[in-house]
Amino acid sequence: MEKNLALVLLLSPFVGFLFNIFFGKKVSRTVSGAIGTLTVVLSFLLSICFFSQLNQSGKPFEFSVFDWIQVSNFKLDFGILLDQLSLLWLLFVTGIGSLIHLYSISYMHDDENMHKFFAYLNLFVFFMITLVVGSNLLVMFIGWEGVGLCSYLLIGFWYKNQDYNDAAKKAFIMNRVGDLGFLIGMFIIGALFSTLNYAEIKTALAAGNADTALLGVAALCLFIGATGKSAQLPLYTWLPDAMAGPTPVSALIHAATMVTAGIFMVTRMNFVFDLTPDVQNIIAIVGALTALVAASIGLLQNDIKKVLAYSTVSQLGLMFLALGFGAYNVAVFHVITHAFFKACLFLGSGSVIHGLHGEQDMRNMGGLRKAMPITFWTMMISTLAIAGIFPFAGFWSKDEILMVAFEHNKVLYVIASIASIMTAFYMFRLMYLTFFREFRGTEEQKHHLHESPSLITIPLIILAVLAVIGGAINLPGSMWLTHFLEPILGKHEAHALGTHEFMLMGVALVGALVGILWANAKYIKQAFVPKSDAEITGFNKTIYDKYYVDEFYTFLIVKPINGLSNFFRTTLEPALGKVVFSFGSLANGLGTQGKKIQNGNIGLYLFVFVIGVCAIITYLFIAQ
Amino acid sequence: MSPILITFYCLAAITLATAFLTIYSKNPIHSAIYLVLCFFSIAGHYLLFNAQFLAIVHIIVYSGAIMILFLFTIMLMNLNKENEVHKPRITRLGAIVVFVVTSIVLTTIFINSKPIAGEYPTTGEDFQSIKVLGKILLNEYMVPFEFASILLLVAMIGVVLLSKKEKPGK
Amino acid sequence: MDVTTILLLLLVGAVATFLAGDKLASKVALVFSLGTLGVSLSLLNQLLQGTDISFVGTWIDNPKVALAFKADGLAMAMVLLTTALTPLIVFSSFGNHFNNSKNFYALVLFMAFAMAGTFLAADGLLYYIFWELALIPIYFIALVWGNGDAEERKKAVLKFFIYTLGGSLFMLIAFAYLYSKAGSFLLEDLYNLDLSAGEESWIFLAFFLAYAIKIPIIPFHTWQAKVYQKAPTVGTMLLSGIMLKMGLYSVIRWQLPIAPHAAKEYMPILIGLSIAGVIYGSIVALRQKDLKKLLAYSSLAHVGLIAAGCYTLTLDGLSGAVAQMIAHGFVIVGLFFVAEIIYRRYETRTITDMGGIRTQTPKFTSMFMILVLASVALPGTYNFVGEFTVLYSLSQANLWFAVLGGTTIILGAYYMLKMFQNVMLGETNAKAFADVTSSEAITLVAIIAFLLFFGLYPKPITDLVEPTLKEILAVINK
Amino acid sequence: MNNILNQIGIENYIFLSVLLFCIGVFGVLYRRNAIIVFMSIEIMLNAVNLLFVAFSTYHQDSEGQVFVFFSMAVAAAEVAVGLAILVSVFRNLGSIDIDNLKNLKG
Repeated sequence: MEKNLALVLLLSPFVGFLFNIFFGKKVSRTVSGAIGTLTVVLSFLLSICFFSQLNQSGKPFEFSVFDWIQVSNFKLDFGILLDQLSLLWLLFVTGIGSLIHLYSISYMHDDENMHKFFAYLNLFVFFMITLVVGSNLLVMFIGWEGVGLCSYLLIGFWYKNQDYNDAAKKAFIMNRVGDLGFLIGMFIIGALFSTLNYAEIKTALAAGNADTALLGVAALCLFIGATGKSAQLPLYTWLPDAMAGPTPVSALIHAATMVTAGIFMVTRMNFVFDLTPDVQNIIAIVGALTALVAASIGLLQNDIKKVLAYSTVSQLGLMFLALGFGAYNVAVFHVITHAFFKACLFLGSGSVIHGLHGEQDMRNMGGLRKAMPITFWTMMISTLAIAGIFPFAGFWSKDEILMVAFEHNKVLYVIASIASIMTAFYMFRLMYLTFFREFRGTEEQKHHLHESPSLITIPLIILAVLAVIGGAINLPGSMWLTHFLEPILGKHEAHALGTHEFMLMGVALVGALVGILWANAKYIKQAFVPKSDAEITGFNKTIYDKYYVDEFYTFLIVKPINGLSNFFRTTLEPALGKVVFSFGSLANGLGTQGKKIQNGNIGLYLFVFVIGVCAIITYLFIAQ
Repeated sequence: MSPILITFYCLAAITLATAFLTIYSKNPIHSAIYLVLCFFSIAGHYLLFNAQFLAIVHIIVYSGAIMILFLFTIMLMNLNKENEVHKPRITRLGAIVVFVVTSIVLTTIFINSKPIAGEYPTTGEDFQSIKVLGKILLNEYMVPFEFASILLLVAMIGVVLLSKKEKPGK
Repeated sequence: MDVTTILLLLLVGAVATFLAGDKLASKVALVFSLGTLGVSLSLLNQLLQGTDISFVGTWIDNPKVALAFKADGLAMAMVLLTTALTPLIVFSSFGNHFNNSKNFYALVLFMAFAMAGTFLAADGLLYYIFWELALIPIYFIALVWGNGDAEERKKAVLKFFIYTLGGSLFMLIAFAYLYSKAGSFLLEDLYNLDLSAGEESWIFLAFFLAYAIKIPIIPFHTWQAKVYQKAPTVGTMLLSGIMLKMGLYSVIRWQLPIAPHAAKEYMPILIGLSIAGVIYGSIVALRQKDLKKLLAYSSLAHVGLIAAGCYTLTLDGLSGAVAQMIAHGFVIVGLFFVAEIIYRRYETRTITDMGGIRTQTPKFTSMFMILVLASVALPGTYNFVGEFTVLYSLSQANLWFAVLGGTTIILGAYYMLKMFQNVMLGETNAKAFADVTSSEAITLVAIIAFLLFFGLYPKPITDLVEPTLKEILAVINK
Repeated sequence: MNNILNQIGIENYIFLSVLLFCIGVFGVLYRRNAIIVFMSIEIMLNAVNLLFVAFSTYHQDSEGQVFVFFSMAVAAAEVAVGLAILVSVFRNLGSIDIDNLKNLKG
């Protein structure tokens, strides 16, 4: 029974996918949207069931569906594991997934390929569930690659625009770079422990005698996989480009699901990372740097979704910072709160874009507060949350990350704090430019300004509420989340709330306020509006152009490979072909030359004949 | 030095000298004459071995038939002139080199191919009288013998066909 | 019933097709190829039940050549690949019109016959004869029914013919030498032969030359792209789907067990060369303008990985290689068929002339997409099973092999998606693109269904081939 | 009956035959006149025949002599055909200088 339910939980979105692919066109848009949504909701409800069951029993639920791949030293089955971590993830994946589906019914209603959109969304959720519930690394890898595929499909959903297709392709390929790392890490672990099952690896590790050097390489490779999926340095550039997709996709990918996969994986493999402190240091440093770099790029972006994208990268960096310090519970906490407010922000921005009929440039917005009050207020709440204002959800989780950082490494703490201040600044810059002061768009847009329909606003409201209260799951003192995850992550000492901690909280809060005030001063008091692209100069331009990282990659990797390809194609291939032909030419040449010997001079023939006979006789004699 | 050895040396000298002269004479007629002498001396060698049948056949076939053919041909072609142009010097030099090399190689090999016993066995059996050979030829070698005759017949027909003048326009 | 039934049926089919006349030829060929598929499936059933379906007869006394056909799991898997792909290939060509179609389809069946014979033969000379026999029909198929400029085609096909023939000649020499040692061409006798290290090296290299050209491993691949481009699609499918696998199969069946020590000695170089082929093929494919040529280079990259798997000399490597062979056989046939479908409508193979097809035919797009994804080995397709196992075996040999070989998942995604984008996506093409016909759809769906089913449940094939591979490994590690 | 070789020695015959044979070779290479070349060939044939007979005595066996007999038959046929060919060549070309016969040129 439980098995079947678990399978229903897993396959329900897949059924939705199949339905929408095969019959979506035949039924009305609302039906196809409804089916898509309901299947995810079903998964969500089942997740709740399993969650409550687990809460009572405390026993994780694991079973194997069928044998899959077999290699010499171990077998890999398609196994499902429902434990604290995977159920937690399931809850917010399917929960936020349901909300986003709901939202999409309205948002995508005018699109001719709406059924496909829902099919892809369902497939996405299906793969995400696979990723989360797998009981071994290979099943996770199915989901891992699967979400990559779905992000490709969804980012390139408006496939008539080749720029969008490029962005989709970029996302897929950059993810695959990470995937290669994941694969290699998996190979090493497989070779070391003869299994990829989490529990078995853990047992094997507990027994000791693992080659730590090799394990370190494995951990590093896995982390490379995580940088691809969770958009960390140096593989983050696909995420901002992924904004090409419809906004619900951005919400789904950036907030709830795909990008958290890397964090999920690292948390899942915590017992491996715990043994490899060097890799943990690398993770912490990469996380902090990502947070800083992405936040600084976010400062000057004008596309509303790009700002949010960089903010996501930056927040993910903070989570990795926590992971690097071994504070998995803190990272998970931030993942969850971040899912709430970031989904809300994205959906809110979608609502804005929807209201402005596709306008994404904040220079052409402004003053939407009155026209779209619900959108404004929900987004405002989420912005406060992400900026880390007491008592919103983001405050608690971010504060814990900073606290952990402060404990372990002061430099990284400073970096993270700067990133947080920047976050507060650019988020409020976004709010001010979008919702405050007067409207800067065209008259026609102004005429059509309206609040979005309820299917859009309801998810926003729910998410905003969660963004307010989300912090409750791991409040200092109760620490419910930490205790809940103890079976997986081991015991973490709860912070005693001393003066130290209060001081850090105060510093964080002040930092956030500084950021907000800075934004306020610039965009409200001075009424500053970002200049048009051509006027941006100097260092600002460098930031606005994202430090030219994309150009750098193009120059360093794409161009050489394409050049190499051209070289191979136009030069080396024909040259190799010529080498082969040269054998033919050799034969021809020999023939032409040999023809000359055949000159009909019998005297010469006789000479050669006699000498040949002599030679043969001599050879036979000697060989005897 | 036994008389037989002396005879052998004389015959050998004649053989080699006439053979050489055959090649060396400029006039083909002279060559042919020297060749006849050469063949006779070889027949002498056969006699020395007491191979009577072969000696006789040799004289009949070579000195009789073949040489006559040669002479006829030479005369038919009106070749009894000494106007043959020599081959280039390099070719002649090459010919001499090859001559020397071939001689050395063949001699070495024959001498080395089998140690030659000091004594030669004598079975006392008659193995080469005409009578014996005749029996062997017509018993054991019956079939090849017949084939030889067919060969000669074919050769004859071939020669007739070859030397027939083709009628123009046919 | 034994395996000769398959061969006989294919041969009879070829003759019957020839006699059936131009109008009926394609249908007769389809019936016979389907019949063969049925027979081989029932034979598979017998094999699984433990019946011996091998066949050994006498043929020539001096030199001693036996009419030996050995049907173990591996051979049966490859024969099934042949007999399953042949009807698909024949069926896929129903949308084309061929002059003298009776000759054409007879040659197709004859080629299937020769290839099945190659997979089954357990006698060196017999194997060699089948091996060379397979070359003749494809030569004529490519020459007579190919496309493009006739002179250029002639040149390309002749090059292919002489090149592969020349390579095989070295194999024949190796066989002659082995015969002089063993006094028999039988597989078992050759397995049991004790050779000195020097002899093994030479024999290994002679085999290698034959197989490296056929597979092809760089730098022996220069015949490939041109022939794929010039041959009719049916010919390309036969070449890439089955014939390449002849080379890979032979590596496993003949080269490695006969000269195991040399194989171990040269292993790093061979794997290195194969992986160089993976990277090289991928990079060249990036900028190809011709769809079929692009697929040809992608095929070069994939077989490079398979060859690398074979040369690891581990069970994982071999079984992964076999899985990848089968998967690649199906996927490449599907992709070439996609190219053909587009060609039927647009009469072009130049990628830049395409684009914007997706809007016009969503069904076709989905199927094409799935094939592209299978080709880049997405988990859930059979290709992933193969690629995963092969890469795993490479990582056991040396981690760097796996890293370098693994670049195929990045580069492969790059060129395939780029191709897909340029062919299918973008603004709606001005030229109308008729939706796929039902026969085209059936072919594609059959391929996709196969790939997905075994992608999730590869066990039957693994179980089928693994005993044979273990035997071969036992010979190698003797 | 006494073996004659006891007094002469087989090696003398070998030398003789070899020299004779080599003279034949020399003639073939040295002369341009096809008839003389032909004669040289006859000399070579005879050298071989002589050796056959010598070894026939050496082994006290008649087979060698039988073989010589056949060889003579063949030689007769060969000369007949060869000379006929030469005659027809002469008729067509007006010369039998072998350096002029270049129809074998490839």
